[in-house]
Amino acid sequence: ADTCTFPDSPISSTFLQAISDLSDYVLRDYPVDVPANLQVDEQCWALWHLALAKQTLERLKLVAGSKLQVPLEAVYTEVNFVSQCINQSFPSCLRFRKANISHLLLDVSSHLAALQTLITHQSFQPCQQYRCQP
Amino acid sequence: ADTCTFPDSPISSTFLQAISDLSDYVLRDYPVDVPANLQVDEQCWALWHLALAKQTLERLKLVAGSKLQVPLEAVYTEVNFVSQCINQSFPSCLRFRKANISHLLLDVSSHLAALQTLITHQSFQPCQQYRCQP
Amino acid sequence: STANQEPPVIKCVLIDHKMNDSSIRTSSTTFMASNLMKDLGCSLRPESPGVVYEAAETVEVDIFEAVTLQVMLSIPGNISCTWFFKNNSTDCQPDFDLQNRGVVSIVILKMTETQAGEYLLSIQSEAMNYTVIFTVSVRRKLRKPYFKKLENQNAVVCISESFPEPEVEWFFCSPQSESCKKANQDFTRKKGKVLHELFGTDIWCCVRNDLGEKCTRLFTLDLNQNPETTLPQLFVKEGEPLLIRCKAVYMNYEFRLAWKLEDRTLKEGNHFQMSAYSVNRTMIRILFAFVESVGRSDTGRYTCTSSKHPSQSTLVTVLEKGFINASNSSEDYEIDEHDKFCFSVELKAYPQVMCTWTFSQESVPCEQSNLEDGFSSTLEFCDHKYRPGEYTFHAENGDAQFTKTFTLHVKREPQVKMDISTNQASCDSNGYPSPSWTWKKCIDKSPNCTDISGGVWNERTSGKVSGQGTSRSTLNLSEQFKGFLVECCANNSLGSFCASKIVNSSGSFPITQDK
Amino acid sequence: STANQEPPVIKCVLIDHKMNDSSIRTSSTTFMASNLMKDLGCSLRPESPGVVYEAAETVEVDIFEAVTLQVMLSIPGNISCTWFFKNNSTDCQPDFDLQNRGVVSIVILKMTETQAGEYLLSIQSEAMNYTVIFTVSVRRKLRKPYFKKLENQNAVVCISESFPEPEVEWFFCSPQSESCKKANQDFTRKKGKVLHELFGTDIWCCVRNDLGEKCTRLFTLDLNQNPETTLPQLFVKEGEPLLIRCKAVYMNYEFRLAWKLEDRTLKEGNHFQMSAYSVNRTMIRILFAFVESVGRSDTGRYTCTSSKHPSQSTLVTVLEKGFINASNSSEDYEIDEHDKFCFSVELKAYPQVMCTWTFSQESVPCEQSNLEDGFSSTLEFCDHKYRPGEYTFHAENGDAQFTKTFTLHVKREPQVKMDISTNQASCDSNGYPSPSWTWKKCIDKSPNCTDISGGVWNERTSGKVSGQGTSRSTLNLSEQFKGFLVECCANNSLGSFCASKIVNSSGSFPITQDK
Repeated sequence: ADTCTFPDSPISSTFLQAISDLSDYVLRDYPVDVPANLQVDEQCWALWHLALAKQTLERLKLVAGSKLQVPLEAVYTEVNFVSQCINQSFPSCLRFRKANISHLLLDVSSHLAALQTLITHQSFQPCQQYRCQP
Repeated sequence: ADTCTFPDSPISSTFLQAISDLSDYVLRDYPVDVPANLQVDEQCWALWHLALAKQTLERLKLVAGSKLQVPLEAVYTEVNFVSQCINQSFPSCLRFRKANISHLLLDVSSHLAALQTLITHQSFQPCQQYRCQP
Repeated sequence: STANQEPPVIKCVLIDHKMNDSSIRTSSTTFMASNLMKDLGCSLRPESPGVVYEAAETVEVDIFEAVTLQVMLSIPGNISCTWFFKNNSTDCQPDFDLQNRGVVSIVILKMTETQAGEYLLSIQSEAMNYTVIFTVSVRRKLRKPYFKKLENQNAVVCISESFPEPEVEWFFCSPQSESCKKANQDFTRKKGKVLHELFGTDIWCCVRNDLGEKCTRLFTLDLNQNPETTLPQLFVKEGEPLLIRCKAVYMNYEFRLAWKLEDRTLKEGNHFQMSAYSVNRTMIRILFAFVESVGRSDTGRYTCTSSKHPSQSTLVTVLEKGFINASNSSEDYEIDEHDKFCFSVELKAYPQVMCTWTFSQESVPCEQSNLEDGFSSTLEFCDHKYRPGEYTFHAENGDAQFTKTFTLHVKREPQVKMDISTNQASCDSNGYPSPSWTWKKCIDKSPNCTDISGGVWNERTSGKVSGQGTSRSTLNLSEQFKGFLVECCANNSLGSFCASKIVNSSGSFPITQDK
Repeated sequence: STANQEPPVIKCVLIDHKMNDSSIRTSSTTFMASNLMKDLGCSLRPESPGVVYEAAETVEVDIFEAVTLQVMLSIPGNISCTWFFKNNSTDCQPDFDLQNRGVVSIVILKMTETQAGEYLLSIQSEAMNYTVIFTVSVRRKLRKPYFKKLENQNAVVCISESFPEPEVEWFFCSPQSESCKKANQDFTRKKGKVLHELFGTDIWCCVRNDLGEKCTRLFTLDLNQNPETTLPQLFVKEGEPLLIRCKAVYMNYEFRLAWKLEDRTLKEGNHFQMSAYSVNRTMIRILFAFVESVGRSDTGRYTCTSSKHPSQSTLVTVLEKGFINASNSSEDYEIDEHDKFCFSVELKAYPQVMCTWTFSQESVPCEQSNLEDGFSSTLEFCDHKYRPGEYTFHAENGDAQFTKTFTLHVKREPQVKMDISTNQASCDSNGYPSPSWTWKKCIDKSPNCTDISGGVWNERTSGKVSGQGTSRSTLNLSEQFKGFLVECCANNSLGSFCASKIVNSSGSFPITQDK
């Protein structure tokens, strides 16, 4: 089956709550890497960002205090579905910049909101490979 | 009265618990500034570090999520007494280096433990001014 | 002048524009009113200055109801009148019926607490002036809560037309159980009308005012539980809203829920879905089916299907009017004094009934157990204190009434009391079942007695409580009994009791002993 | 051979090396033992194969106690013997008393559950072989818990020498109150013997086994509360540990606490301090005073002083032995049948008493209220059901005993019963206070009667319950009474009751009526 189609919506109705819970627990200016030169692509923009955010969340789990694990895991679960479609590591052409964790969390919620109505109606086959802006 | 003597011990018996509670809430590799070239001084080493740590904790309060405020305030209260003696900003000669917040918290608990038995027996008058290692 | 003329008889009437419940709920404000007229029994208030009429009792009006207070004069003639309510007055335009008699009325469009109070109508006619006083109050009631989807949000609101305004509280466990009420508050209950957290396994809404508390469960088909053996049934009255929930949990997000009515899928606006991730990536999906105000066409079998769970369904029946179904045949019971016994009535009803048990003019409200399926319940009454007699069960729910009578007999040993007059000896016993009698003639202090057959007649006197009277046996004392000892024995299934006396000229003394 | 010789009489004895409580607590293991001897009443077990002796009842031994089981033979001569316990056997070395009679004993150094079971001693002498069987079990008891500082940590341990091993639980509110027991668990209680969180306002330790539950409060002087009007008193028995807490909260850390005994500061090792910051920089300081095992010198007034709070003190009295102080004068009470009345005893005791109320051989344990100050309490008994007679209160606490008797009179109307024999008429009445009697002679059916003074004697017969017997008055019936009606009247403060009969040749019939 095409692993980049989602006939049943993987986006819950409560992801906003999960993200806001996590932001209660963090130091907002904790520095994270966010992609700087992803190609602007209407179809794949959100999914690429979510896939990279998922990798960052995975790394955070290694340095998070015990009280942070549960809220962190909750947000991780909300974006977990992307690796069904995008599961290879990012290409060398991709460059990153530093950003605050609070910005990352805001991006994640806006991308999920954007996908919420489309996710079940289209295939994200073309997004399996990241594409960089030269 | 000499604001650098502490006839009644300001160091509680539960500061270890407060610090360990806070570390449950943080991302351990959150970068903080720690003094790099303080003069090695048996009497003032601990108090200087606690004073600078207190300023860092003050700054963290501005970026902390709501669930972080209480544990952060608890550790802040444990070191609050130092500004009774050291209350001017650090001198220009002082240089800082980056460290993880987990190291900062470890330092705070070891300095408090070191001071616990001495604090009521000596004056920390000479420590009112920071002194840098050239 | 006609000052001392006889004050006219007037008629006061309450017109209740009985909006059936649904009309309140339709967005339109048209009255689908069917008028109910009720005579308020206005009568002259004795020894009050001037001519004052007063309604027999306070006029009780349902919250939000529309009513008209109307006074009809009995003598023709021109009149002028003014209504006084909470120290502001409005002139009123009297109408005149065919016989030119004045008809004065005032309309209360929507009954609320501010409309409650004393209404005073002062009427001036050529003959005399008189006043009519009504006291109007909002009827106190507590209606079972029901659910509606909140207009533009994924949330449910719990509504109950009750007065005074009830306290509304959501429970995430069954409020009857002790553990639920006592449990740690923040997980098991939430105050307020609107609920957003709709993923709970068991969701109840309770409303409480000084009349008591009523709770309703949010009907849910849980696809992870094996379905009930019998097809669950739901009753809704025309115009009322319908809201049912389907809930399923799966190991990941890859499953879908859908509602079907009979075999067609529900119209777009009649369902909304929510989902949430739970521990280790499992997902809970809930799918609501809802109808603002049900009509006949909404009747039928609602089935919730899932791509990964066996489907379940419920039968929704839209009723024009409520009903009470139970067997009203009267029943008799015979019990011992130490049997554990309770009267019980099985009934199916919608909406929920109010019921009472009555015994010798004393009636007691019956315990309502919050019925799981919403309409069938067993009402029990055990507090009969072994008093024999007639017990009546009465139930009503605004649309239907139901009455059933029980007769209770309590088996009792037939204690005996004997009285002797000059020519008769009579024995009384209150035993049950009513005892049979035997008489004997004995010589005082000697064991040999002979049975008496003739000259005896028995009768039953019904006690103050029907069904358990006393029974009496009387023996004619002819000459042959003088000086002898006569003994009467009453026996029934519980035992036999006797009393005996010596028949002699100057009366005799009772020797009663247990045989 | 001497096979059919009479089996010797043997004597079994339990020697309880009664270590007074303190000895267990001294780190040294020397026995400060005073031996208590108890005859175990060994007797021949009928129709059992061979000669078998058995102790009269199970030997109950306190947990950790040291005891010796000893068997003394009555006939001299050489013997060999072996002890069998839980299928392992140990040979025993018999001693011989002056008359060369064998004495066999086995020592249980520290009684624990593993030591409990059946001990079997088999003895071979020239004459015959015989066995002696003891069943030994640990005595079940529940001791009020007490506190000790944990050796090398700032923590307190809650100890109770009870069997079976009790469940130990700390409460941060008073365990009697319903709200405390039901409240949200994680803030109000903590299972386990050791407590580190010592900043709570009210700290209690409760121990529970199948015998029940006992609780003790950690004695605390709270410098932020205004001190109790009376100086709080604490009693401790010699050898027991003492642990008292002083607690104070101040707006910042700049204050100091110190304990003083009379006017000298406590020795270094006898106190430890803890502190914690609380909301907005306030600090709580707690200072414990403790003594491992109190001696006479630890008696005195302990005062906790603070640089920023008024000081408070408590009087600690070290006792050699426990005591029970109460007035043991017996008390009499006279009540009406509907007075609300309870017996009550005020007592001061240490350690806490076990007490019972006894009425006509039936005794009931008295309700122990957990006494705030640890030693004074009021014991009440209301369940007398208005039965007149003697009630005894008995209390003991291992060191002292106390008994007090109450007599209860219940006022009752003097009902009268009259009996007539050929030459005497006697009347009985059970009223209280015991009634006075009057006799009259009347002509049947006519009102005028004359008082009878001579020929009457009264007596009191004590009923089965002392203090409320019946009283009887008897009249000699001489000739002059024939054909007359005699009437006796008993009267006391509640009323006067009479009975009368006609004195005639063939006996007479009682006419009793209420005057």
